[in-house]
Amino acid sequence: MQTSRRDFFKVAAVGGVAVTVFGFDLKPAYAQLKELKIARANETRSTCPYCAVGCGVLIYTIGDRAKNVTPQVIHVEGDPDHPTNRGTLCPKGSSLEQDMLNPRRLTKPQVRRPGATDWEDISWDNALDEIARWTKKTRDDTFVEKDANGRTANRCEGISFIGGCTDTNEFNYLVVKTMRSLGLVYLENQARV
Amino acid sequence: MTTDAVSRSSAAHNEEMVPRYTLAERVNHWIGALAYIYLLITGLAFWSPYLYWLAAVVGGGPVARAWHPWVGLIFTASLFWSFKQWHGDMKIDDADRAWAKAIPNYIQNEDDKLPPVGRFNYGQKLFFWAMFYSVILLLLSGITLWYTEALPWSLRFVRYAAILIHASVALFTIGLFLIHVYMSAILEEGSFGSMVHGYVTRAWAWTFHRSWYEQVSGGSRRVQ
Amino acid sequence: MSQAATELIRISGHAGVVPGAGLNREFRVAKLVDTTTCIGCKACEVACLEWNGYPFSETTFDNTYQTMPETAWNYWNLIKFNEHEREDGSMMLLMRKDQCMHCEDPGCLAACPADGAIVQYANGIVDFQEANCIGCGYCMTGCPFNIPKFSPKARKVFKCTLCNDRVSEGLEPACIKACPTGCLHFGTKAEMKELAETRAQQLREQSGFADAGVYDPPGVGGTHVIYVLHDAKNPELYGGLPKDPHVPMSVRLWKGPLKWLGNLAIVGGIVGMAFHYMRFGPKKEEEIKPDEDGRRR
Amino acid sequence: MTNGWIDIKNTDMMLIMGGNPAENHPCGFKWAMEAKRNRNAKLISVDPRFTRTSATADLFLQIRAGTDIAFLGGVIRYALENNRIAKEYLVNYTNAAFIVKEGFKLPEDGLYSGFDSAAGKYDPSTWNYEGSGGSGPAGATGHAPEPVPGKVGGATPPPALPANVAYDLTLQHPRCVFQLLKQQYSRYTPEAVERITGIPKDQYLKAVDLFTSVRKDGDMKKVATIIYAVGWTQHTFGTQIIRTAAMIQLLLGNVGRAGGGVNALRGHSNIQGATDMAGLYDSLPGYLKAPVPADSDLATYLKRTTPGSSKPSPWASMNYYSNTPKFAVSLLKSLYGDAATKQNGFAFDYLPKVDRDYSWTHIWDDMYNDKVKGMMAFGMNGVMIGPDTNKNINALKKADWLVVGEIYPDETSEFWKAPGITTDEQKNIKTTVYRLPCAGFAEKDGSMTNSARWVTWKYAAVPPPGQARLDQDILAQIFLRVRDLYKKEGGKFPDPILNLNWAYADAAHPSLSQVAMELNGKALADLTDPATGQVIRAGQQLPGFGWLKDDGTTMCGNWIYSGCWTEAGAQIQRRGTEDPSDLGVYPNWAWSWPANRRVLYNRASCNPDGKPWDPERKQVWWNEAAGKWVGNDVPDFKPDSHPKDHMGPFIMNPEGIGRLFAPIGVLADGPFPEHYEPIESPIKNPLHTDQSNNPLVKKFKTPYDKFGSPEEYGIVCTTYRLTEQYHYWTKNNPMNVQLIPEPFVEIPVELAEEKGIRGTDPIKVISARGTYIAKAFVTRRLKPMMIDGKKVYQIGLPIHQGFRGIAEDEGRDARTPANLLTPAVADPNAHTPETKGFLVKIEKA
Repeated sequence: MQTSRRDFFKVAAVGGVAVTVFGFDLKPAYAQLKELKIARANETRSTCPYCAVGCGVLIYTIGDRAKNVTPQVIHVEGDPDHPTNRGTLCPKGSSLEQDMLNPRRLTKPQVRRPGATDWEDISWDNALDEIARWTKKTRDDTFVEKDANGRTANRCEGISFIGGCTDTNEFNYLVVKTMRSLGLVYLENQARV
Repeated sequence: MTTDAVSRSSAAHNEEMVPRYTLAERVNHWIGALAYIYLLITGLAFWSPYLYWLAAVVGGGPVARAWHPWVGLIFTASLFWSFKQWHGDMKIDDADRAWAKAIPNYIQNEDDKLPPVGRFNYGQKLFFWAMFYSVILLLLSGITLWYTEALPWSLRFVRYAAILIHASVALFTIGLFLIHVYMSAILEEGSFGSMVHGYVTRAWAWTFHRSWYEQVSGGSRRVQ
Repeated sequence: MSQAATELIRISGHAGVVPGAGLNREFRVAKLVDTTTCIGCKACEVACLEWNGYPFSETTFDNTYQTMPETAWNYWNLIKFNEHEREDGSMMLLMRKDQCMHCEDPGCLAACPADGAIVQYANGIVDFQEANCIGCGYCMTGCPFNIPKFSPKARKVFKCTLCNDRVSEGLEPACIKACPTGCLHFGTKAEMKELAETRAQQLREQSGFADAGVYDPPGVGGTHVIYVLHDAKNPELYGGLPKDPHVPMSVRLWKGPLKWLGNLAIVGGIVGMAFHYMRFGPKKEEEIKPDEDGRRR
Repeated sequence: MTNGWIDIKNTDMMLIMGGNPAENHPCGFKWAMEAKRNRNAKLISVDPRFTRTSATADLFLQIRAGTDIAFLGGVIRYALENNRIAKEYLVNYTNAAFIVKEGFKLPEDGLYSGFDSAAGKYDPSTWNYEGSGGSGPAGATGHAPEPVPGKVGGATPPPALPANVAYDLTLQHPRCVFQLLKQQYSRYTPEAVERITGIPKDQYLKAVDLFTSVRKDGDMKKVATIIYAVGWTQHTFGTQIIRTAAMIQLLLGNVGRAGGGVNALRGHSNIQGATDMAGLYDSLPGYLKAPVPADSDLATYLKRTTPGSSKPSPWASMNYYSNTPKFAVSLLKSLYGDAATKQNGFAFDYLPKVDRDYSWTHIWDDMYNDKVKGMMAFGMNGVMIGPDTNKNINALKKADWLVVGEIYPDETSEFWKAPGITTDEQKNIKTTVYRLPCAGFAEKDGSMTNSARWVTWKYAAVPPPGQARLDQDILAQIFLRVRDLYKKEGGKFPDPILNLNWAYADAAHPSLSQVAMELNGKALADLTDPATGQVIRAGQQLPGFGWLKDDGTTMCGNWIYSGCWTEAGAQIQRRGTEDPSDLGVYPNWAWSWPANRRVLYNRASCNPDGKPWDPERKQVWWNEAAGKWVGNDVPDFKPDSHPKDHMGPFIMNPEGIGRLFAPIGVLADGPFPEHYEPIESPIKNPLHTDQSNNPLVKKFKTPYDKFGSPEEYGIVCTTYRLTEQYHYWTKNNPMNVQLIPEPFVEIPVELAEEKGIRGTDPIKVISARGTYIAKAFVTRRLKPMMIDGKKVYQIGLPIHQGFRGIAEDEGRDARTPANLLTPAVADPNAHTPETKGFLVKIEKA
C-alpha cells in the first residue's frame, strides 16, 4: 500500500505526552491538515452557464454514481483542460455551487389565476393541459392563413415565445421546431437584446 | 504591679491576641490572592512555552484565555476594595520615611533597631501602592488585549504598547508578589495567621507595628 | 516522532526543538500577485469563500467596489480598490488582492503563546491550527499586515491557509486556480521571484512604469506572497500595503529581551529570597518590654 | 467573433470599445493579458466610464455614450491620411476598387440618396456597384441583371448586384469605394471628433496613432484586434458602429488574421447558439432568411435568398450562399420529415411568413395594443430586460396568459406584484400566469456555443430539485398536448403541427444527443461523392455540410452545425488539448462551426500569392506541391483554388471580398456608417443638425413611449453589468450578493458636489419614463465632458437588481429595475433597443 503525504500528516496529528524541561506537557496536535474535500468525489464536466466565454467547469458531487446515491454538489471549479479558461473561473463561475444548492430555486409548478393576489400550486398535468388549451385557443383565434393581399401567411400572431440565452442549442432548435410549426412569428430571444 | 503579675502577664500578655484584620479585609485579601494566583498561573502559561503546561492544569489554553481577563477583573475589584478599606492606613508619613532609612536593619532582621511604625510599615505601603497602580495599568492594557479585534488597525500602536505594558507590569507584580508571600508567609511568623483568623499576638504587634500596637492596645490592656 | 513533524520549521509557543527546523527538504512555495494585470473581478474572493466554506456576512455598499473594508475571520481574501490620479491627470484603478502574506519570519507566530497554534511548514506556508488556538489575539498584534481576524463566535483567530489542504495534495490554492487573468501565479518562491522581476522589468521598459517593482519585504524575511506593483516606491497606494513591514518592535522586545530579563528577575528573586532566609532566617516576635509597653499612654 | 478567445493572445494591439471584457468576460480577457505579457501588445480602452478593463489599458479615453461612429470614422480618416492602411489587402480583398453607381449620394446632410421620408426608409437602388461596361477603366463587359422579384413586407424589391462589377485597381476613380470612403470620413476630423465624443483632440490623436501604428508605412506584419459587446449593439445605430469597426479592420488588413478580426464578446453562454438556431423572428436555423408572403413557393423563396455572384470578371468568387437551396431543403426535411416532399415544395407552406417587424420591442408594443394575447418565456426575464420596464409590465397586464419557465422567482412571472401595484389593482389584472420550475445548467446535458463559435457538449451532474423538470421535457410535453388537441379537435391549419418530425426515442423526453445528431444531419438515401467516390449510406450521419443536397436526400437541422456529430462520433465532445501551431487553435477540442474552422476568413491571413503576411503566425497557406490550401486551421476557402484564380477570401459574400461599402440595402440605414445622435442626446448632431438621429428609427405611440429633452434631462446615462453579478440571475446567490450588496449609480465627483450628494447617499435617477433609486457611487473615474462647447455629465448604473432577489426580498434596496429608465427605440437593422445612452436627471432621494 502506498502511503501518501496526507497519511503522514494524519500520523503527525496524533497528540502525545512528552516531558519538557520544566515539567510535563500535553503535546498538542501539530499540523492537522484538513481533508481534501473533493478527494473521492465524482467529477462531471460541464460548461459555465453565464457569459459566452464558455468556460469548462468540473462539478464535484458526492457518491460514485452508485444506484443508491442521490448526488449532491459539493464543489465546482474550473476545468484545467479547457483551452479557453484553463481552470480559471470568474466570481460568477466560482459561485456556481450555490446556484445549484440554492434554497430560492423553484421546485413546483404554480399558477396565478386572473385577479388573484397570490400563487397557488398546480399539478404538472393540470398546468400542461391548461397551457396546451390556451395555446390552441389563442392560435386558433389569431391565426392568419392569408394576408391582406391573399398571399399565404400561415402565421399565428397572438402568441409570443421569448427564450433565454443560457439554454442549449438543442433546446433552442426544439423551440424553433415547435414554435415555428405552431406558426409563431413573435419568436424572440435574449440574443436580440 | 506585682512581680508575679508582671511575670504572669508577661507570658500571657505577650501571647494575648489582638485583632488585626476584619473579616471583610481577610475575605477580600484572599479573593485577591486566589485571583492573583490564577492570573499568575495562566499568565505564566502565556508567558513562556516552557510553562505553557500550566494552562493545562487549569483547564487548557482556551479556557485559561477565556477566564484570565475575567479573573483579572476580580483581582482589580479586590484591589479597589482594598483601597477603600486601607487607603487611610496606607498614607505614607514621616514615620515611614524614618523607617525607610533603616531598611537595612529590617532586611537583616534587626527589627529592634527600627523606628516604630503604624498598622502598616513602609514596605507594606509601597507594596500596596505598587500593586494598586500596577493593576490599573494591567487593567487598561488587559482590556486592550482582551478585545484586540475591536481596536482599529489605525490605533495599532495601542496594541504594541499594551503587550509590553501588560507583560512588564505583570512581571513587576510577580516580583512584588514573591516578596509579599516570602515576607508574610515565610519570613514573618504570625503574619500568615493574621490574614487567616484576623488576630496577632501582642508581642507580634509590639515587635513589628509598635505604633499601631500602642494605638490598639489601649482599649484592650488590663486596667491598671 | 513521525516523519511528518519534519515538515514543520516553526511552531508557535513551543518549548524545545522544532523537528523540521533547518532541514528544508522541500522547496518554498509562493503566490505571485501581479497587480498590473489584476482586474478586480473578485474570483479569488469567491473561490476562497467557496473552497473554505465559511458563512457569509452581510455587506453594505460603501462607495467602492471593494467587498468590505478589511479581510474578516470568514473572508480571508479581499481585493482592495484604490482610485489613484496620476500627475498627468490620468486615472488608475489600483487593485490588490489582500490576504495573509505568509511571511518567512511570521510576526503572528512570534507573538503566539499557544503551543502549535501557528506552524510554518517547510514549504513556507504559515498555518493556523485552530484546534490549538486559545484565542488570545496576540497574532493580530504580531502581524504587520492586519491579517489574522478573531471570530467572536468560535473565539479563535482565522486567516488564509494558502489552501494547505490543496497544496499538500499537489493542487494549487483555490484563488490561484480561479484567477481569470493569470494575475495570480503559484510555484516555487525562486521561480515566482524570477517571474515577478521579469514582469517588473517589462513594465519599466515597455509600459512606462518607471518605478515598477517587486514587493517581497525583507523586514519580515521576505514573504510567500509577493506582489508586482506599478509603483513599488509607494506600496501604500495599494490599500495600505506597508512600505517596510516588520514584526512590531514591541513584539520583538516582549518575546526577546523582556522575556529573558523577566525570567532572570523571577528566578533571581526566588534565589535571593532563599538566600535571605538562609542567611537571616525568620523574623521572630520579641517579648514586649514592659517599660515600653504603652509608653506613650 | 471572427476569431476566438484564445486567439486574442496573438495580437499586437487591442481596441476595446463598447465592451468591458475584464468585468464581463474575465476568463476570456486572460488572453488579452497574455498578449500584453508575452507580446507587449497595447490595449486601448474607450468607454463612457473608466472600467476595470480600462484599469489594465495602456490608454483610456472617456467617450460620450453613443458617439462611437464618430470616433471610428475619425480612425478611418487618420489611417487614410497617414498611410496606415494595408494597400494590397485593400485592393485584393475588399471592394475598395469597386465602382459605385452614379447617383449615389453621401450623407453630408445626414441622408443617403434614396430616402423616402413618407415611408421613413431608403430605396437602396443607388447603393450599388456599377456594372462593368460602365465607366470602370478596367471593367469587362456585361450588364447588371434585372432585380430579382420578391418583396419584403410589401417594400420595393431590393436591387441585385451586377454580375460583373466595374473596378479600378488604382483606386483613383472618383466613384470607387475607396474614394467615396475618403470623402465620407473627411468630415470626421479630430476637431469634429472632439466636439461629438468629448475626447480632447490630443488624447484622441495619441490613441489613433497608437492603434494604427500596427500598419505603419503599410507594413503587414503586426495585427490589431477590435473587441466589443453590447455597448455597441444597444444603440439606434448599433449595427453601423460594428460595421465601422469591420471597415477599419479591412482597411488595416486585420480580418482573417490570427490576433485580428472583429470580435463580439457576447453576454450569455449560448447567445451565439441561440442566434445560430434562429430563436429570432427574421431568420431560420443557419442564418437562412425567414420566408415572406411574397415567397409564394419554395422556388421563389430560394430565388430571393440565394445570391448570384457579383465580382470583377477576371476574379473568382466562391459565393458560398449559392448553396442556400441545399441548406433550406435539408432544414425542411429535418422539420417535417416524410411530410416534406418534392411535390409539396418540401412543406414550405408550413413555415410562417413574416411581413413586418416582429422583433423584441414590437412584441411588447403589440401586446400592449392587444394583439399578442399569450406569451411563453423560458429563461427570459422580459420585464427586467425592458427596455422601458413599465411598458412591459403594462403590456403583460393586457395578456390573457403567460407561461414562465424559470429556476428562480423572477420579475416577469411576478409582474402583477411589481412595486406600486396595490392588491386592489392586482384583482383587476386578468392575466393567468403559469410558473414552471425548470432545470439548472448542471441538471441537463446538451451543447452550447461560445462566442468563438466553439460548440461544446456538457453533461448533467445532478437531477433537478423537487418537481422541477428539464426544459426540453416541458417544451415537448406542451407541444405533444397541443398536438393531441389538434388531432382530436382539429383547428386552424393543423398540418405543420401534426406533421412535425418528432421522431425522438422518447417523445415526451427528447434526448438532446438525438437532437444534436439531427442538427448535424443525415443521409436519407445513399449518397456518393463524385470526386472521391466516397459513399454515405442512407441513415448515416453526414460528415459535413458539403454533403447536403437540395433534392430531399439529406436532412439537417442547421447546416452550419453539420459536422458536429458525425459517424465518427460527437465532435462536440472532443477533449484534445494539443495545439501544434501554438496559435491557440486547439483543433481537436470540441468543434467549431463552420467545419471546425477557428478563425473565419483565414485565407486573408495570406497575401494574394498565398503566403502568410506574418510568417511567425502561420494559419493557412497555399501548398503549391499539393495544389491545395493547408495549414494549422481549417482553410476558410475553396481548398484547391489556386492563388492565381484570385478568388476572394470572403466566401460568404457573393463578391468574395470584404465590404467597405455595403451595397443594396444589406444594411437598411446606409452603405457607409454615419454618426447619428442617440434618440435622447444632449446636443444636436454637429455633422448635420437637421438630421440628428438615424432617420430610420421609429418611435412607438403608447403613453409609455416618452422622450426627454436635453433641457430637462441634461445628464447622459448608460447602463452596464458588473463582474460580480450575472444579469438578473446571481442576485439569488448569497456569495454574489455579498460582493455587490446594493444597487448604485456611478456619478462624477463634480456632479456630486454640484448637487450636494455624498457617496452612499440615496439618489433618484429620473428619465422621461421612470425613476430608479439607488445609492450614489461618487467617483473620479467619471469626468465631466465638453460636448460641442457644452459641459455634459455622464453617469452609469448597473442593471442587476430588480424586485425579486435576496437583497430585494430583504428590503435592502428600492426594488427599481434599471430598465425603468430606458427607451423602447431600436436599431433598424438588428432591432436591438437603445439602452446604452439616454438622458436623465438626478436628485437626492
